[in-house]
Amino acid sequence: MMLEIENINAGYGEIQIVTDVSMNIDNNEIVALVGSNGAGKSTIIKAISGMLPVSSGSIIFEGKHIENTIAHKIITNGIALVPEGRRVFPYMTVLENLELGAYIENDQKTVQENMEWVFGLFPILDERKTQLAGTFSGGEQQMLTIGRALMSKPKFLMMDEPSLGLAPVIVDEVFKIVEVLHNEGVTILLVEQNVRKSLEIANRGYVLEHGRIVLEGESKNLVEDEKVKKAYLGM
Amino acid sequence: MKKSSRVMVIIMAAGMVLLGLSTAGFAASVIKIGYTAPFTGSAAEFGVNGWRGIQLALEEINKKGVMVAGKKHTIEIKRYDSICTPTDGVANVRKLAMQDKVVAILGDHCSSVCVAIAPLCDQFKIPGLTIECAADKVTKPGHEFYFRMRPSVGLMAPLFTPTIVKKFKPKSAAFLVVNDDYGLGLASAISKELDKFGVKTVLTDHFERGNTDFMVYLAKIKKAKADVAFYVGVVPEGAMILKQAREMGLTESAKLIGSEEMGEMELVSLAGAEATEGTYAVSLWGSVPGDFSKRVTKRFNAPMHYAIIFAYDALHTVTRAIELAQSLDPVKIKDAMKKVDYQGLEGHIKFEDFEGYRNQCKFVPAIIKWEGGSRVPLK
Amino acid sequence: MLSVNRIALGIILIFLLLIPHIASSYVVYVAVLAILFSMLTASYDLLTGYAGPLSFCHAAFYGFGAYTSALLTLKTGMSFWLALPISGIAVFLFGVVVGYPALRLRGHYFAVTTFFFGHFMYLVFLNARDLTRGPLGLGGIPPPDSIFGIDFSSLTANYYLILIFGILMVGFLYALVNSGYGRLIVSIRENEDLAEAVGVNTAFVKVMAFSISAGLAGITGSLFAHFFRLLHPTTFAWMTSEMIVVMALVGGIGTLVGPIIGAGVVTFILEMMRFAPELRFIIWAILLIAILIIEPRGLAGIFARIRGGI
Amino acid sequence: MEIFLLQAGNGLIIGSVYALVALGLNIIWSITDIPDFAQGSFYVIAAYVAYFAVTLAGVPFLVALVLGMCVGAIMSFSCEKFLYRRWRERTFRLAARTQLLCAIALFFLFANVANALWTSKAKIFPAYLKGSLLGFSYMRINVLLAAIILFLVVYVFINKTKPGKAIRAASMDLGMAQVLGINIDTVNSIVFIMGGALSGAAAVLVSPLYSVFPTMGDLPLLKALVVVILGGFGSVAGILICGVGLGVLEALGAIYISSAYQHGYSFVILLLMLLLRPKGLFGRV
Amino acid sequence: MQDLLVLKKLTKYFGGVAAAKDVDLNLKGGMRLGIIGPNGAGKTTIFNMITGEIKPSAGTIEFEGEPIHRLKPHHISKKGIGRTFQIVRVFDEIPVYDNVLIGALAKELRFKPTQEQHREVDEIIEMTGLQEYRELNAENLTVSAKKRVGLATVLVTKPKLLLLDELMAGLTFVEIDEILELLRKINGEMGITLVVVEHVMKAVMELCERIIVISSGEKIAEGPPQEVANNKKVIDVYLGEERK
Repeated sequence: MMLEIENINAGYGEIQIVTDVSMNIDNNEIVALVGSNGAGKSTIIKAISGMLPVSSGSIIFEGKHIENTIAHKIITNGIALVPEGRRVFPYMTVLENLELGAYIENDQKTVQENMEWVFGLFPILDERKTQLAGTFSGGEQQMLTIGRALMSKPKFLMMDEPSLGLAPVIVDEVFKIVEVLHNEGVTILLVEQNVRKSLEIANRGYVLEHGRIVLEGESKNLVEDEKVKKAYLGM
Repeated sequence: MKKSSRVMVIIMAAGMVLLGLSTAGFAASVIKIGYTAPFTGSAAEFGVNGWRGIQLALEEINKKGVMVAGKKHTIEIKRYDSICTPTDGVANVRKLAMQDKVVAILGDHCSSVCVAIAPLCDQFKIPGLTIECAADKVTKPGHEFYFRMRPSVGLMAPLFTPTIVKKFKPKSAAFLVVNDDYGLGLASAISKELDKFGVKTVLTDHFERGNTDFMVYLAKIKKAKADVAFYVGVVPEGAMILKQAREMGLTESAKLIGSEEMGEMELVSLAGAEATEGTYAVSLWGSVPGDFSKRVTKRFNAPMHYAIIFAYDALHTVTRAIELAQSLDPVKIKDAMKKVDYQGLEGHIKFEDFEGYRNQCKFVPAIIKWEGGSRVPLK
Repeated sequence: MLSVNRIALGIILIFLLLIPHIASSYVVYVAVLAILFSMLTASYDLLTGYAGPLSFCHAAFYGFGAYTSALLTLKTGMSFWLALPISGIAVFLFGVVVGYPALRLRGHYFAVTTFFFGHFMYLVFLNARDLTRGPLGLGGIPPPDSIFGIDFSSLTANYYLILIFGILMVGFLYALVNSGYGRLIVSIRENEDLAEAVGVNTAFVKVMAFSISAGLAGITGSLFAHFFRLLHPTTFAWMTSEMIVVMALVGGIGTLVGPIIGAGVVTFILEMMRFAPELRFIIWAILLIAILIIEPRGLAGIFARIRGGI
Repeated sequence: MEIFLLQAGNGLIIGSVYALVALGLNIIWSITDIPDFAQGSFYVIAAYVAYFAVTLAGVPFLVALVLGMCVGAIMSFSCEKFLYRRWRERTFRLAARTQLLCAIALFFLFANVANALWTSKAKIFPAYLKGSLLGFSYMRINVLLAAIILFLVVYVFINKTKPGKAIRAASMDLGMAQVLGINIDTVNSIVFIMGGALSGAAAVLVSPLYSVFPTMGDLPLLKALVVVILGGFGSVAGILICGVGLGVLEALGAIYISSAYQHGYSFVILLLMLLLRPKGLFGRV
Repeated sequence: MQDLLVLKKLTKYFGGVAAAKDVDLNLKGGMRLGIIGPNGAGKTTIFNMITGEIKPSAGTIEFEGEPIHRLKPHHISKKGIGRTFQIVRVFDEIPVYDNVLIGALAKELRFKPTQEQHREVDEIIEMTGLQEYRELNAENLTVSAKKRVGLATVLVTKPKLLLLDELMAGLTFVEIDEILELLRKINGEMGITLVVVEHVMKAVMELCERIIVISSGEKIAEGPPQEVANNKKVIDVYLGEERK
């Protein structure tokens, strides 16, 4: 088991967002975490990445407790994040953004190798490596964020709403990349509101409603489940 | 009212009662003399140096003791910080007069403070002796209880201006003065005197204390093509002005004449002999005895400062007055001040009333020229 | 509780009234300064404590009021009793002119800008020599004209005059912050966006808080001018503004009582430290940092904690 | 014309001092949101230490410069580590205000410590170089040169090195930077060390031209704050341009308008700018 | 009857991106309208334009027949539009009672709050179930209570139209039910028109008479809840397009 989340509770200050959430992610799985806005998906991601403390419960990554670890230490375990809303460093070039993705890597040769790998995945980044990230379109920025996350050669990649606000063509591209990465052996936690698309490529899925896991299982079963629709549309 | 405020109000009340109880004074077994001076703020160097002078004088006096009515007394100095602001100076004097019950007050160094405290000396009937305030109005029209050793700016200007006119035969003059009452006062007094000789003032510029860059001002003086340039202020800025004037080449086009503090060796130690070479200064006091300078260096590891001399003389003057009065009654000491005839380090100290001035000493300033880092008096 | 409160207030009042009769003129003089500073911190509290923006230029308004009042009486021979309200109104209007653009800035920008404004006004006091006589000091200001047969040239009379104005001002501020207007002012401090959304004209209320605060400082300045009868620009330099901020903070802003006590405590401490001139401000700065570390809300916060048992 | 050039050149030199202090302030402000007034007092202490190193120990000027930078850096580092950091908690309501007040208190504290230790009497820093070029002494020209070199160093550090990039990243998106493994405590320490070193460098550079006294930091600090706001947390180059521009404007204003308000022009420029372009001349934040 | 609120071709660009594009809406008085849509669809942008926090790039907003899109937020509030905020906002360090009183005073400023104002505040506090918290500082309350304080503060200004931005977020089901009941009362008894932006679909479906769906800044559907929920476009927006 790569990641085990056991009964975590987390939120902002006194506002509890997620309640008793437990999840498992196996090696080289794609797991989709779906649910409507405000259900608590991003909160779980933030708790794993150390941006938010958990008030109880544990997060175990490869047998090591990582809950409430300070944010900048999480990445050293091989966990990377593609954050919601892209969050590139707008006044830095593509190259610099990517270099920062490999901030923890001190070996220049490895950085170079990872860079080659990322450029192979996203040729557009290679073409525009001296351009400022802030001048990119939304889709390009999303590519850059994914590329940046990959620069640390993570074992486990969390993607928070990677398709949000992108044109349909780009969305398809993003999902294609997720599959490619999966084939390269990266374990992926995919948080999406595009339920159908994400369940299509995921091995398993969790449905989050109001801070609790209401459904989990093989993703092909979930696609058909009426409860998913209910979770979204409240019927 | 909030709950916490209530507690605070109660504590405030209790505090005030305590404060009231603690204000009772205590009797003195020594002669207490007050000293108000700036020890912090931009004028702190005067207070700090003045205090050195007072300490030196105090050592001498207390070793010997002050005989008053057949009894040997020692002097204790109560010193408070005025920060060179009138409100604090007034607080000091009130505290000295009412709490400490001093018999005389030394200070202040800043004219703005002296102007505010001089009337208080009359009010409390305690003699006050300013260390170095130069503004005319301190002793003109003057106060019964307030004394001054050094000449005011108005007194000085008529005494040395003719020498300058005779020596340099200038047609125009420029002024670069520190923006305080001393600087402005002296500049306008000199300007007025020069006017009588037909010398036009082409430029007057002011800078703040603590200013370090004078290129602007010097450039303007150069542009104005003045024959003589006066700079009125204190040594640190004066040294900067000279250094920068030399850098700019102003020393060749105009005669530079500094105010009285530029006549001190201090200037050479700060600016270097090269920067002062060939400039002039008004000098107020005679040369300081070498052994006194040595004492200062030995005791404080500090260079000579005229505030040390002034404060040293001031305490000796007051002590002299106490001995003459043979009484610790401030009013009698005041009367005795008028009888003091004492040769101090800085010159002959005797307080007189003349030409609208009151309780004022008369010194005649000289003009000196800096040559190879030493003072050469101008004939 | 209220009765204890009243008794305490009563003791303070009686004590304040008795000061000139039981204490030396030095204490009375310091008390006058403390009252003047209390008035400044109390009026400062209206802006920074109640409305929120951190300002560093209160002494500029204090000085503006002082010079306005002094010049009115000196140049036009106006009576103090007329010059006082006029200078208050003048500074109020000046506050509107300055506050309107300045208050569009938020946070540190506003704070730093007021810092510069304070310094700028100091330069004006210093260099507008035709009016203020600059560093020569503006002297010969008449004491308040006698009224009801009371001659205000004595320290004691001035003490009572300033005390009465102090009480009036604190009373006014107390009424103001507890009134409907006061609540709107507080709403800006607590949440400006929410206040705007429920219909508070926040820009207007802020400018008013700023200007009233300035105007009251101006009145204090006028009282100072005719009490001290000598004005010098250094009295209104940035150091004084800092002092006001620190006094208010030590007491605890946003409580009205806190800043007044802060003014008293800081004045008292600084007076007690007169014997150690060089260390005075070092200790003072360390004290401030210590208070920030212990309780950033100042004495009021400390008392609240004691009461809360935390 | 000669005066114009002289004065413009002079403004250039003064401006580069403002810019040096502003550069450190700017980086600190953009990362920690603290207008670090205390830099003004590190400036003072650094100048004194360099002065004593030169006059008492007789070290060469360059060594004194490095020493001054070290002193500034150490003081700045310690203040952040032991004071500002304790209020960094973002949920703490008074954090911003407390940090600002602490900065002002520190500024005040060290200026008075300098006064108590060495008195307010100005000390004249001995000249380390003689001669002049076109009316500017070599020492004066060196200020400009050193400022340019330091700006280049900072530019290269910020843009080309890993810690520099981490700093830039942190100034744009603190949370994201942390997720990428950037330790924010380290970043804070680095920027404060840089700020202190730059303040120290500025102080030691101008000391031989002017003098050393406890309030010497006031004006450079005030001007640097204006430069930072004018520059609108812009690039390294933006700070240099604003700093030098302000220096030249002031110098020319002093000659052609009035020297009495020389130090007030910055306020007028600041106010105009805040009203017209609230985001700064080169603003991007 | 004249429509209470009319949006015509309301458009807002941030940079080059349209956060809202040509949004039209006619809202009758007394209605309960829901605005739904995925994250970042532009719902809050529309809200902020109505309340005057941001100015539209194009299009008009009319309230009771009067254009209001050029007014400042406090003017709009005075016209009778109240709102709550997505991230709960209260006046932190003052008691609940004073929070609500500020609303009353913002509506009608009195040097000394009148008896009438006190009575209104009391009524609203009772209605929103905040009696027990009256003297507590608002910052010390639970989220649910804070949200009710926010609601009370705006209710006391007697708005004709109330915009509720994610009022239910972060609440438990029990609390949601309480709030729903309160909202029905506000709509029914006080006659206040409600517009809610909400992610808790259950609540929207139960509360609203009509729903509009926003996606990428554009209105893609409008109608009664059931109809909207079964609209294929809406399902696609929420769940992603079905693979053809």
